[in-house]
Amino acid sequence: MLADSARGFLDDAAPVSHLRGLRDAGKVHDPALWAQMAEMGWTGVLVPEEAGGADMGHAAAGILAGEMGKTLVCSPFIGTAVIAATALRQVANDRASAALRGIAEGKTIYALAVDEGPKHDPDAAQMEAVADGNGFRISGAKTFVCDGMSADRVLVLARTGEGLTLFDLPTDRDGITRSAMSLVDSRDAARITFDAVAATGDDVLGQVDDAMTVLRPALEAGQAALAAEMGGVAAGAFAMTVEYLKERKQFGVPIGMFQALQHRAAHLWCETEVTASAIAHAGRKLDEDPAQATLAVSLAKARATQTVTLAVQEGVQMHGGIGMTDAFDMGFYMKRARVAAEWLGDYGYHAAIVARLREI
Amino acid sequence: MLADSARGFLDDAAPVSHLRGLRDAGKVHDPALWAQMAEMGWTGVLVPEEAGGADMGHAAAGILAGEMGKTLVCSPFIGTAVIAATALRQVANDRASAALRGIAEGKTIYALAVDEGPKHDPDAAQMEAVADGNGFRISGAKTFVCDGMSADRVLVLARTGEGLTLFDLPTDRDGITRSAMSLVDSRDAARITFDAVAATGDDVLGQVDDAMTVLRPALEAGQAALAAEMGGVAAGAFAMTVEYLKERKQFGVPIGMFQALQHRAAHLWCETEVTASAIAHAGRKLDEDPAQATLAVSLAKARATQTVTLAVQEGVQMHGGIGMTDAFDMGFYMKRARVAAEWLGDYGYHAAIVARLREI
Amino acid sequence: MTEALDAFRAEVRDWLEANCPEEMRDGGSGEENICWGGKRWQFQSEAQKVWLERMAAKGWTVPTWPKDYGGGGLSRDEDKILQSEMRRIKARSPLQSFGIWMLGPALLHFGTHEQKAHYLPPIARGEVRWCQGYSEPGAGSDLASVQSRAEPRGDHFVVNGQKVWTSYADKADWIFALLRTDKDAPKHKGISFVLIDMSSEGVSTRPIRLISGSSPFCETFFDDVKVPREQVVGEENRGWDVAKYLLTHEREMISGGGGGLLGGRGVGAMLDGADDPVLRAGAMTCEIDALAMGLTLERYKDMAKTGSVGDASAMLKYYGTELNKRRNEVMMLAGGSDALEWDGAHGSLPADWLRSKANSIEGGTSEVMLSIISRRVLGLPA
Amino acid sequence: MTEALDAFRAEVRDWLEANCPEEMRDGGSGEENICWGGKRWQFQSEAQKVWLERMAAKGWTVPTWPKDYGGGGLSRDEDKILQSEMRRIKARSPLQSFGIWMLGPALLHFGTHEQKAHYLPPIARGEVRWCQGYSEPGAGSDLASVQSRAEPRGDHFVVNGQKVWTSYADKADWIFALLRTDKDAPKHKGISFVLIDMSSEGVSTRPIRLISGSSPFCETFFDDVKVPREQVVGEENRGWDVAKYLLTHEREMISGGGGGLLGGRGVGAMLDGADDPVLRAGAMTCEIDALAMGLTLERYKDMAKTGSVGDASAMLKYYGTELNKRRNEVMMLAGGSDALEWDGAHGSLPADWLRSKANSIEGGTSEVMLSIISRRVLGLPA
Repeated sequence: MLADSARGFLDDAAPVSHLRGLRDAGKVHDPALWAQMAEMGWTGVLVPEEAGGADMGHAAAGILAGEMGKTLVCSPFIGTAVIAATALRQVANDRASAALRGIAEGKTIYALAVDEGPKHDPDAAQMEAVADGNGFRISGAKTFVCDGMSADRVLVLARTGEGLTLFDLPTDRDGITRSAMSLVDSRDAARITFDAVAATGDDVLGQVDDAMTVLRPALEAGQAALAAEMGGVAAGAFAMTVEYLKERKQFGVPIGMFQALQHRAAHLWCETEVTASAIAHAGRKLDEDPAQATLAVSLAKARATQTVTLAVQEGVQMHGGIGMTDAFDMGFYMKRARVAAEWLGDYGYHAAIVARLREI
Repeated sequence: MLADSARGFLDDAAPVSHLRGLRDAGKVHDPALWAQMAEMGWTGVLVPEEAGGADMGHAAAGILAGEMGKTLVCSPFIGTAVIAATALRQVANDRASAALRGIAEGKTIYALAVDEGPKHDPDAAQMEAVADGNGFRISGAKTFVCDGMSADRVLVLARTGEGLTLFDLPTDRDGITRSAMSLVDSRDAARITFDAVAATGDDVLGQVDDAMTVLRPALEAGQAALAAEMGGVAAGAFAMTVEYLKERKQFGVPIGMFQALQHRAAHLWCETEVTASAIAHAGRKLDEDPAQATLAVSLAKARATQTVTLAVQEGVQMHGGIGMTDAFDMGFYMKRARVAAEWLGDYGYHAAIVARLREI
Repeated sequence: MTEALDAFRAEVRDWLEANCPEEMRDGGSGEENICWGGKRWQFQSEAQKVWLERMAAKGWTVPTWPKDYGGGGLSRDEDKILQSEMRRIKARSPLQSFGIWMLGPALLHFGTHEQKAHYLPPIARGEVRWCQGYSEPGAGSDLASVQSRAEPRGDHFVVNGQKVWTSYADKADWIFALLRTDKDAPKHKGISFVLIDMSSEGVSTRPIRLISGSSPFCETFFDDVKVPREQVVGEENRGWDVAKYLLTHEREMISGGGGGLLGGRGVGAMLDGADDPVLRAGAMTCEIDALAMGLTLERYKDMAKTGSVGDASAMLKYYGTELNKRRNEVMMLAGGSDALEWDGAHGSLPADWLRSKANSIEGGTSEVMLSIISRRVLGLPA
Repeated sequence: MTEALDAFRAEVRDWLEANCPEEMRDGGSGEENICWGGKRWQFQSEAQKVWLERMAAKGWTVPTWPKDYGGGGLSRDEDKILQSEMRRIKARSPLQSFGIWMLGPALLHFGTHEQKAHYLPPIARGEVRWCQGYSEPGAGSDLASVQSRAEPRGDHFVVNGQKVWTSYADKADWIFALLRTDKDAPKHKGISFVLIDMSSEGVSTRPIRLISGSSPFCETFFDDVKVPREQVVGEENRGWDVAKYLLTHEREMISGGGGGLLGGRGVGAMLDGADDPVLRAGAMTCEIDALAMGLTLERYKDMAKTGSVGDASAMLKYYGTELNKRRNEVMMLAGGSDALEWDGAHGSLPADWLRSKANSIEGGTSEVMLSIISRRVLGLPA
């Protein structure tokens, strides 16, 4: 039901042409769309009711992300409504509560600044926040900060005396400089440099030297939602492809009559079905037993990465030349799939987690 | 030409039914077949002319091994005529010369005892040859010694004071105990235990503490020939499969009319073609520039392993139920492919060598 | 509703506590622990016999079959409770058979009351063991190309022909077979689903050896076998309907065993210390896919509760069996030369590996499954 | 024979030494260094111009074409020597064009003496640039489903229709196109291979943007274009023969660029420190396959010397392009988020990666190649 109503809205408000329009206009964010999402309660999907949210849980967030994936909806949903909201609700104080309210109301866009190198590896963050009086001075650079240009606030992971600390900073704080990354998927990403940025204890989310208590659940929530989005991307690309196989004629018959393509399409469908199970399970597990959800989440992200990659590759190949043209939408699916494959940990990153937990 | 004459002989003397006959009789070696190979000069393919050999080179040895692979010919060709002969000809002394003559004449069967664990890793050999007076006492165990039960002599790698040393011992030396391994491919393999086996300086092949000068070329020659054999196994399985696709009817038409099978068969053929290039190149390189042949050899063994695995898997699947029956030959191909995949280094072992040499 | 189920759970728990012999609580599910039943069945132990008798008396060897036909008359939810309580105490399955999995569902759906009353109770009690006779030499995936004939001669048929891949035919009491009863009709229209007593004159069997070694499969020969005509299930010449119905059952059954995990099977230990990225990546990917497949089986079971998964079950068969083949390849690779030896350090692994290659052939090949998905799930043109 | 070749080698070496400008000895082979020629060509440098003129004067822009038609009249062995001597001093190719690769071979095989004498020398001298007009919107792999018409009207045709995927149509002087000259004949029998001056009235082009960005591809439109009837190559309505002949050429050409290695392209450095077995295994396997593919290209070139590789060339196209796609995937994965940025740390890698997806579509899809292999190499029934 949630899926159907989301689909109804998105087909109208954000079909693929919406992303194309943003790209052609040189934009990476549509405030009007975001406002509508807030109005429907989507931005507050993980915000507690007392902070003005709908608190529908991770399975529901995954359903929304999946529907967004189907038409490549461009919004800061995962970074803000999933990751930041999950991080903030780990912290029981008024500031966090106010921040959650800002998310639910669609007033605050958050971005997550964790990566420093080309591969996701939060535990290896090197950027330093040096103690300075009662506060810190943060210096260094983050990359691949998704939604970083549109963000009002940014969650920043930095190394402190005994460990890692998560800071929640406004993007207009002195010493913060953002530069846009021109990513293949035409969505918002930034490099952010921190030049002796001042932070106080109030800017710390959770405890000093203990970022992961807050960040781990947030990352896992984001990974699960991203997996769901990728499941949607795969489904969208697959649906286009099957449609094309039925319509397109070559050598006098629909190309869907060629058995080699039939079997490849059928195999791809099997992959999407198996991945759908992993995605649904991750959302459920985050709702029911969040402390034990790591395996489920990494399983979903790994499977989704593999499946969406196959789906877009087969999508382009089966469409032939038309699939290669910018005028056709399939390329957008391929590009989003690649970016999503890297974000929050690639296949190998999550495979390693599965292997560790399964003692392989 | 060599290939054709070999084929002519083998189709008559050693079709797959020859291996089946040996297996059903509980045998792993056919002395009569080996004698014929000696007569044709095959056992001396790498033996210098002055020691009674034909000295045809590694490319020729590969051609012979390839033809043997096509009908799964069961013989100690690689261990004796390729590996031992190559090792012995690195050593310029009368004993080695006499040993080479024994190989060329078909009188001596050699086996290589290198592996100690489930994976090929000669550099990690731990079995010790402890200095004892003027000689050594060798104690320990070797496994997966191919042709070990039929062998008259065995090349044994053992750790000595400063490094590894290669010994050339008769299998009836006191303290040597052999037990047959019942391998899936129905061919000869043994576990060999060494219980304080006495060895003298005369038993050392090459220099003490420097096994690899002699062993490395021998291993590479063996790996190239084994790759060639696997190429033959793949070709044999593929030929049977294509034949079956043309003959076998289902749903009223030859199954080779089904496009999904056509494309898989065509893909498999491409793999066999690409692998054939790597195999031929390895033989040529060993003949022309043996000191620089490592990359070529590992490339061939890696490709051959991958290709033959696909060929037998597709072979069984495309044959359907009949391919699963012992009465049909395809299973023998699958079993030999698996054993050959492991022998002298599996895909990963050789891929790592390629990666190192290519700086990946 | 929930209260009634809670009460049922308590009742089941008490009954199992009182009636399941200690020896049957070891979770043993290997081939050697299965009780297949049948006229010639030799019980492994008194406990195995007692366990079967007690369960059969409750109708719990076939919990969801109607009580009239030897079943337990349980609802789906009750059955789920029974299964979970049995798992809780690691109780062995009291009885397994093709009669339960295959013929039972077919008879319940297509049989007459007389047939059900006659054939089902002995299956439930483990007194009669059945085997299936579908495939024929040369037919392969084309199950409808049945050549074995059942010629009507008044009140009986005369059956001639040959079946292949009949599991345990040499141990079974009866066989259900597809036979051509009208040789002039179109391929799918002249087949009947016939029940035959294996002790009839003219029936003989011969075991088939597989590449993995000896196997439960046999060839079964019919040489002028006389079969009463009332032993047809469903309408004469409409046997293909029964066959299709059963194929879906078989598909789900085979896939149920598919997948399987590496983690629990000691591959971790086999891989330990291996820094080969090829092997490690293969094992990781296989484990990921197996975990996801396990979740998919659960999801499909849940879906089946509210309706039929229908042709999508072809996915379970296809993916599960292909995955099982991959898993065996990974294990063989991890085992190295130790795994090349029959009954060596890794026990039955080499035979299991070879046997797994049949998974994607038996019960409908992977190619047939993909074609089913392509046409009936995706709606691609045939 | 060998002596003659040795003498030829010495002669070539001396000539190159004397005539190849220093600036042309940098091995530059990137798109930006190619000399395509044509009426509107702007030489990058005086050296590029001089180099073309000198080589054209020797006939060495097309070394194996007959001297009468502007070629060098070299034997295969002599050509090999010329190429190797050019490689030795890292000489750039003086001229590349579809005229050389495609139209030339077609004219040499199917053209009249007059056509050869008229069209070939300007190609050899780089004075006329050609493009090809095969594909049409909606035709895809089915190249013979040509809809664009050339209607005979006395001594000329009137051409109407649209071509797509015409590389550099906006820069070319002439186009060779497949056009339907008999709309009532069976699909393959009513097509002609026609040469058209792009400056004719009614010819227009429009560039195509790809998912990887701007591209050399265009759409080309014909609107009542008048074309003299003698501009047909081969027989009228037998253009499919010419097209088939050229497809083999194109296949070999495209595959020639396929494969490619990771080792030399800095992936080693990209992977450095990555202990991800999935990435590492993927890179290893890709490199292994690329090395083997390189050896295969050499082997096939050797085979081509003693005869034609014929339809087996479909393998080179299929395997080379699929491999190139894989290689790009590995590099993107190794590059991580740095490789997601257009013109970022890894330069054109993201565009190259996306562009590589077309490799297995253009010049005959992978599926068409596999069908060719299946039928013509393996002899499986069509």
